[in-house]
Amino acid sequence: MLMRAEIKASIEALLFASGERISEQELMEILQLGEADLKEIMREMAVDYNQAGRGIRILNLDGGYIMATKQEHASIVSQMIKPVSRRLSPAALETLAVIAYRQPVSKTEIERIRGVKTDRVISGLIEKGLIKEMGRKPVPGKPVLYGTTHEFLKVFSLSTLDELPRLENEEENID
Amino acid sequence: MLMRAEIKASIEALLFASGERISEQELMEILQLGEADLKEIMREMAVDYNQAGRGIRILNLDGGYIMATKQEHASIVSQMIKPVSRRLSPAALETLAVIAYRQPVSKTEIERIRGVKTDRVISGLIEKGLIKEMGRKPVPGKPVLYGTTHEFLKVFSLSTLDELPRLENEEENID
Amino acid sequence: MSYLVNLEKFYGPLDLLLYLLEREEIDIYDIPIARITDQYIAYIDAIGYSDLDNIGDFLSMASYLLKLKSRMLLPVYASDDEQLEEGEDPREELVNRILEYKQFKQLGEYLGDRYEDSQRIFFRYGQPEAESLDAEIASSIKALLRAWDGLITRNNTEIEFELPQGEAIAEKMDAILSRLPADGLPILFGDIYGENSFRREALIYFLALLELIRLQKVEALQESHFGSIKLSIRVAIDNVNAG
Repeated sequence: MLMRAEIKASIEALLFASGERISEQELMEILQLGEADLKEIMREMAVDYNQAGRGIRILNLDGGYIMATKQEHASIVSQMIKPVSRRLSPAALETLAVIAYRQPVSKTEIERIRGVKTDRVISGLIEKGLIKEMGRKPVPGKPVLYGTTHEFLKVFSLSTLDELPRLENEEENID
Repeated sequence: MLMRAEIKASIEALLFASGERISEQELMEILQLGEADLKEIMREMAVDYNQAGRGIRILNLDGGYIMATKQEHASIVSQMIKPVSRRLSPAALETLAVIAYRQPVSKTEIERIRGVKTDRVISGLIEKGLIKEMGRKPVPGKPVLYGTTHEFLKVFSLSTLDELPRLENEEENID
Repeated sequence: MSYLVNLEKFYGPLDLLLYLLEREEIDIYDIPIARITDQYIAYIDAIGYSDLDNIGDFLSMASYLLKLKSRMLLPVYASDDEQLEEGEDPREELVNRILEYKQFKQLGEYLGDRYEDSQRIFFRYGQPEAESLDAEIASSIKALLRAWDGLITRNNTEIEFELPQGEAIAEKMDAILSRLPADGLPILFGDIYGENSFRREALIYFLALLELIRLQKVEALQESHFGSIKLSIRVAIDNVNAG
């Protein structure tokens, strides 16, 4: 059993190095922690990251955790990473399209349609405020369901979702 | 001018978001800081990261900075992320040593020192991003000159080339 | 003394020489050239040329050693092209090369150790976070639909397309005929199914058109590849056949 500070440091190292979402399950296994302990530690860490000197934080994502920059540093970070980039990446657009037309939809379903892992894209879209969690699917595992937000409508100049163009190939091509 | 805590948070956000080395120059520009101020802040941050609860830290890399996990968490992190183990053969390491100490250096010179053909090794090192072409020697035939990259320093955990051990008999060997 | 026991790979002639010097505990500043040359050549013979990489490099060192050996035996008659200064040791060049090589071999080993150590440090894996940083996002429905289309095209490679069957086609055949002017004036096929129609719908129209052409009820004219298709009703024949 590791010391509490060591556990926190390990979690920070893991989330940083992976750069992706890590599920609670994985963290519990690697750190040999119970669920309650892990949740408590994550709450404590959230407080730690909340300090003024910190530029990163840990987001809850679909029963797991992912490291991200704090929103208040977005403008400074975007200066460096991509000065003019106000565009959505192809991966983001694709994911957004799936969510827009299939909402409420689970991550598993999105990944089945796209055929690739979509954790980081989803957390990016949540951070941008384009999608949000919309409850959980009443099936084993209770996966989180995602849907689009008001912000999504705003960005795409739609007043309601009904204004989305009909899909020609809706029925036969997806499932 | 940002508050000190804000600057630190911004640096953390920047280094996390990029995941790559950021030069001092870039940081100074983005944060509108002088060199002395930046260096002082980086020293303070090193102390912050040194705390037991932290799993990451900022490494000095060739006049810039890069975020990395602390060594002591290697066993836990490697449970989840397999290090991209690029094996370096003794021949590759030997060639790297020659290039690191003699750069910019031509293939002919490397082969003279090693006593063997080195084409394959050199192209392998270029592919791995550990060495790069650094112009051509102003002699007949204009041979390509090679030198080490940032990636070389990163892979061998060196802040600068000066951290390599001094050669005992440097003088008599330089031509 | 057996040379066969050592089958480890040497990375070059200098590596082999260094090994021989160390094994024989020879003072590098006073190399018994004749002895070392014999051992070097014996080693290459024993291993067999085919087992050595860079055999050319090993052989050129062998010939260099042989030359050196003969020069050591006849110090007085140094050849003209390689005149030796008074008191100069013909072995000096070899010694310097071996020393220089030895140093870099050791540095290579040092780098190897550092490399092992640095495997314990992890950097951030995966792509930078750039895409989640934008304050304001500009995009369009067009871009969204393009993304969707790309997805569909990608997925379609695995999905078997089900061809529309009889009834649907018969319905479109009627639709096409009813739109064609009875006087035989041509009309654009595109105008019939409409530009905003769905892809599947267009396909059914197209199948219906093919059927009508086969039945010689309709004449289709396409003036260029990918150009628009002009349709006209085949009045006379139609009348005759219908009669």
